[in-house]
Amino acid sequence: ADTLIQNVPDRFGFGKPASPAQIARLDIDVRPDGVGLPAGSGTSAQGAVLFAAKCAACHGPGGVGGPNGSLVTTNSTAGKRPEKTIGNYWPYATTVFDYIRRAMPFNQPGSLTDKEVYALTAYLLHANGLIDEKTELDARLLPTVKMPAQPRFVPDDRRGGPDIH
Amino acid sequence: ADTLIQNVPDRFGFGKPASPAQIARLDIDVRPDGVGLPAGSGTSAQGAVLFAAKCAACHGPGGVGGPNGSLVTTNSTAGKRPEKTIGNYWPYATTVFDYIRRAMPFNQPGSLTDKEVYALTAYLLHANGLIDEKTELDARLLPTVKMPAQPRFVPDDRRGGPDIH
Amino acid sequence: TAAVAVVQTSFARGLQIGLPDVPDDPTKRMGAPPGQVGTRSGFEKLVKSPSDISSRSPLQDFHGIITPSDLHFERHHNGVPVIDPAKYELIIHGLVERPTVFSLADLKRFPGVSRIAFLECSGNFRTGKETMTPQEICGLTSQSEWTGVRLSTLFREVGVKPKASWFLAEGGDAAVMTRSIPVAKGWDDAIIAYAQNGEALRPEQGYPVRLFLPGWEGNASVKWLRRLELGDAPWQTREETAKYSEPIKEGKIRQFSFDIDARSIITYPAYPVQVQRGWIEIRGLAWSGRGKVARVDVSTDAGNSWQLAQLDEPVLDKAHVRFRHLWQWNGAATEIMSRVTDETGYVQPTFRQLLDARGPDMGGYHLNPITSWQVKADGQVLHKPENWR
Amino acid sequence: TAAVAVVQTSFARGLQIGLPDVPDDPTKRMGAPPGQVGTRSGFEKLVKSPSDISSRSPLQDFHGIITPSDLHFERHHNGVPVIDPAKYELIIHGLVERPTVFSLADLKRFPGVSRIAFLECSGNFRTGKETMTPQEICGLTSQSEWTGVRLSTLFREVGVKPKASWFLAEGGDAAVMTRSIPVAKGWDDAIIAYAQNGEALRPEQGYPVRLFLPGWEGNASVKWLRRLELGDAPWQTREETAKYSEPIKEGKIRQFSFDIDARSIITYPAYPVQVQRGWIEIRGLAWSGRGKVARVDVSTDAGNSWQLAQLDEPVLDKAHVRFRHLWQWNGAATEIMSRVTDETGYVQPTFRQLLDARGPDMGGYHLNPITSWQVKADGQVLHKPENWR
Ligand code: HEC
Ligand code: HEC
Ligand SMILES: [Ca+2]
Ligand SMILES: [Ca+2]
Ligand SMILES: [Ca+2]
Ligand SMILES: [Ca+2]
Ligand SMILES: [Ca+2]
Ligand SMILES: [Ca+2]
Ligand SMILES: [Co+2]
Ligand SMILES: [Co+2]
Repeated sequence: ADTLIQNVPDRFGFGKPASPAQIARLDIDVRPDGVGLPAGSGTSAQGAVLFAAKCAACHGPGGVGGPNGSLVTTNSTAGKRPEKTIGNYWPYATTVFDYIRRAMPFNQPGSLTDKEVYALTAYLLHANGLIDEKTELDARLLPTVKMPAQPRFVPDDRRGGPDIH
Repeated sequence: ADTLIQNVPDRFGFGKPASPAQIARLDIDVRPDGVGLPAGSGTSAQGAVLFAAKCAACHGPGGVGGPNGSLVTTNSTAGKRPEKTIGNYWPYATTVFDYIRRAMPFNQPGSLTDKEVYALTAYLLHANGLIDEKTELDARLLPTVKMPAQPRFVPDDRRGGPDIH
Repeated sequence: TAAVAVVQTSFARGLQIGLPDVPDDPTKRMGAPPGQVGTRSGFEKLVKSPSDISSRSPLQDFHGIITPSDLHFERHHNGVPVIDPAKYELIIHGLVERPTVFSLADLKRFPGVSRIAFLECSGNFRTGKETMTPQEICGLTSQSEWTGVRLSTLFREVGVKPKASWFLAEGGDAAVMTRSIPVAKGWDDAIIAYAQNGEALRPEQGYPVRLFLPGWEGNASVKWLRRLELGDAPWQTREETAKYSEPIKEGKIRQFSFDIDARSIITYPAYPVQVQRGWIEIRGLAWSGRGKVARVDVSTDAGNSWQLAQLDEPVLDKAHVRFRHLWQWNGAATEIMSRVTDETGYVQPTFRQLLDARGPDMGGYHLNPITSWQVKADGQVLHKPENWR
Repeated sequence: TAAVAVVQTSFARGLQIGLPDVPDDPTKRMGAPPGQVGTRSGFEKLVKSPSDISSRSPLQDFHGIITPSDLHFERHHNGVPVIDPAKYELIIHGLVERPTVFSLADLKRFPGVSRIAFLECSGNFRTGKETMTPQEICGLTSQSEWTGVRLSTLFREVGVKPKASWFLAEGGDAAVMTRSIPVAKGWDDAIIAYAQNGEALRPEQGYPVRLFLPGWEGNASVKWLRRLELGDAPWQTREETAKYSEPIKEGKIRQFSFDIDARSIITYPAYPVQVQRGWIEIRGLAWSGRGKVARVDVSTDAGNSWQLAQLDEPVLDKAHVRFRHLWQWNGAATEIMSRVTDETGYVQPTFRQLLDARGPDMGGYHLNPITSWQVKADGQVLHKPENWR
């Protein structure tokens, strides 16, 4: 059937301008360069208390084991594949903050304060040996944390054809 | 996508031979030439009694009026389109027998004996002025009944293209 | 522990409930877990409109070309029967070498075929008042993907004799529905269908097995199919004489007019919608029983000028096609309408053209006129009734 | 009178009940009258198989290419949220000229588009034992007709800035799911979908609005979409780093592998079916995220020789296709399998080929190997498990 691409206007004028306040209410994402991180800070020690109360039931004491998976790298048992954790598989530290803030605790999503998220992030980064115990984690420091897995990540370079790798 | 018509066998061998008895159980249709009509017979007088008892509630006393439509032709009221009935619209008398036997009475389908169906058919054909009151309707006579609408029926002769008639 | 609680409490498994209470912020409450069978959102109220003998699909509520199976129009002549698929049998006899009875499992073993095609009742037309929706005007058409065995495959299996020219299709419902069909359609594209939109036929559509005749008037696609008899002439059943025949000119009555004539209807905007000035995408459905839709034209000035509409892919043989036409409404009262042309060159007529061609006794079947919607200055959209009887 | 009784008693209107008692002879009992919403026959027991995080489509029970909406696979990261469509909003901001908020009604006013396309979870592969059904092996793929507004239309509406190269799509579910998507996909064929198979999206599929990225891994087609932010780099969300990335050779981890690699699977005969000697129509599904299926080959001798299968029309871009291959089984034990080639020349690999190409650390995403079924001499059909880990 022959069809004709119609004259589409530049704009239809449907929808309403989004105000800065409307955007801010939802704009919770955090980028690897730290854009999106809120004010506030937290330490591993503060995080340890929170973790034991709100997270350990699902992720194990100290973030190891637990019904919903380890978050902390341990020496892998011989012959067993190491569990993927923040320490051995996550390429960006900012993702830890972003994900915990949006999705955890699983049964009370969106319930943590920014300060609590900083503290839990500090706790998990420290438990994985990625920051110092004393670090007061904040918007400036978090993007600077070096993640061991980062250099391993590559984008898909396949473009169809016979390549199956 | 290129596809290939495969080598299909003459027969797959699925299904079972249908025995004459199996066929006879379902083979209730009646053709215009009378093939399929069963033994038995009936008169308009016998049909009148049955009709009053089993049909008139839906098709009106004498087959005129009633919530489910007239079956008998009457003089049409001036300006009103005549209701389509056996007398003015049905091209084959055999269809009356076939349809009543398979589908009526609507609330007890398949409940009539062949004799009852002959009688009801005789009643409706007589009420429509198509057979004599005394006719003992049977497999031989029914296909010979002349139906006024028969010459009006034509098959669709349109074959696409601009013809909309 | 908390972890265990997540998995075992929260919601029951199985059938998911449509409309639990609505949280202020859904991001702060765990949602319903995965289930066995989904349900329509409780916010969506899609219903067919039932009468005593049929139920019309809500065309104005549909998107795309697939009709949800539970909203496929219904037309039956004494209700939907209950048939046990384990006891189901299809018997083929008459002018055949090998009268045969097939179980449902037998039918499914044959090579199959699927195709997307519409099904329309040839009595699918109503008019008479301004406050009519597309559902009321022509809700007796729907579209599914139909799967089954080609009737030609079964014809070969039973050895249809050369002199067989018609076959009788008979249903196992309380109407024991029967229609006579030319054998040529069986060799061409008829399907003995056992599935619809990926799953078994729905009860209202002939479960477990129906005849499906692509492009032909719905009544001929006999549902709850129990028997096919091959013969050398039509049976002249009540459905193909007293019903599904249409008076035309010179006192003639046309029967066996199987093909669905090409048709289209704008389903948006349509009564009871009220539109606003500015850009409006006019949307609708177009189809032809004789082949593919070649083009759809839309008029936004009461038929004075016409513009080519766009068609969503795929444009399939004997299938509903979704058309779209972008219109900038300036707020002046007008009439909008669509007109389909099929690949045979058939152009959808106006009601007046149909009446002129078929005469004043024109019957109520196979009416496929261009349907106009009046757009009032306040944006109200109303059906433009046809002047008939 | 009797006539009144017919209409007013017999059955209740509205939702029709699936399985009343079965009459000995359905032709002798009035059936259920037309209704508002149909139901599946009570004889049909089609169910997804739910786990805590997903629910798999019963591929072995399907016919054709459309997945019934209530049997579309589910995968969500904290359940199905309840979202009031009247309060629903989509906000688009970031590198745009005009940050804008759209209501559901706003989205429906834009020019729309419908297309039939599959959606597959990139984690859609299980193996490990012989007693596995197609549903268990790869039930995380389904196909619908999706309707919505092209994302490119919204991009023009908000004025996406030239330097925008990625956008973040965010869901309004309890996982507040986020994925970074190249802007090019938005200009190409992404759809902001509000309908599925003719009706509103089902809750499990993102009601009232989801992103739909034809051919791409399902997780990226963010459901319950609440926000799009345009940016100049990916966000590196947890889903595109810790999840939905796959270890390949030399210690590398591949991410943003969006395309679904071409895949096919025989769905009949398959475990737990037992077949009989003689003619068998081998049936299955084939698809590619990179375009159209070019061909499907079937082997009935454990991969020694291959024969071209037939494809039901329509063969659509980025869509499940139904293939069929007629086979005369002589009763000897063998293995049967299918292999798809897409229009880019990609040939579905064996599991061994995948392992060789990706190395021993090969991850669990984007596994699309040829799936073999063992046909035993007694007709039992069993999965042939892959040797992995
Ligand atoms: C009730 C159970 C539960 C609780 C409590 C819980 N989590 Fe989780 N967590 C999960 C589940 C389930 C997932 C996986 C979710 C998914 O994949 O969508 C998860 C995933 C995570 C992940 C991502 C792991 C990965 O490798 O992808 C992090 C990080 C995490 N949780 C941190 C936390 C923190 C911090 C807390 C406490 C504030 C917490 N969780 C509390 C169940 C829980
Ligand atoms: C309970 C109501 C009811 C009863 C009782 C009933 N009918 Fe009917 N009849 C109908 C309905 C409804 C139709 C239309 C059915 C359809 O179109 O599918 C009909 C149609 C017919 C027709 C076809 C009319 C036409 O022009 O197409 C005939 C003939 C007929 N009935 C004869 C009978 C006879 C004879 C009896 C008694 C033995 C009978 N009916 C009892 C309801 C009834
Ligand atoms: Ca942001
Ligand atoms: Ca016969
Ligand atoms: Ca009727
Ligand atoms: Ca006709
Ligand atoms: Ca997960
Ligand atoms: Ca991927
Ligand atoms: Co490479
Ligand atoms: Co003519």
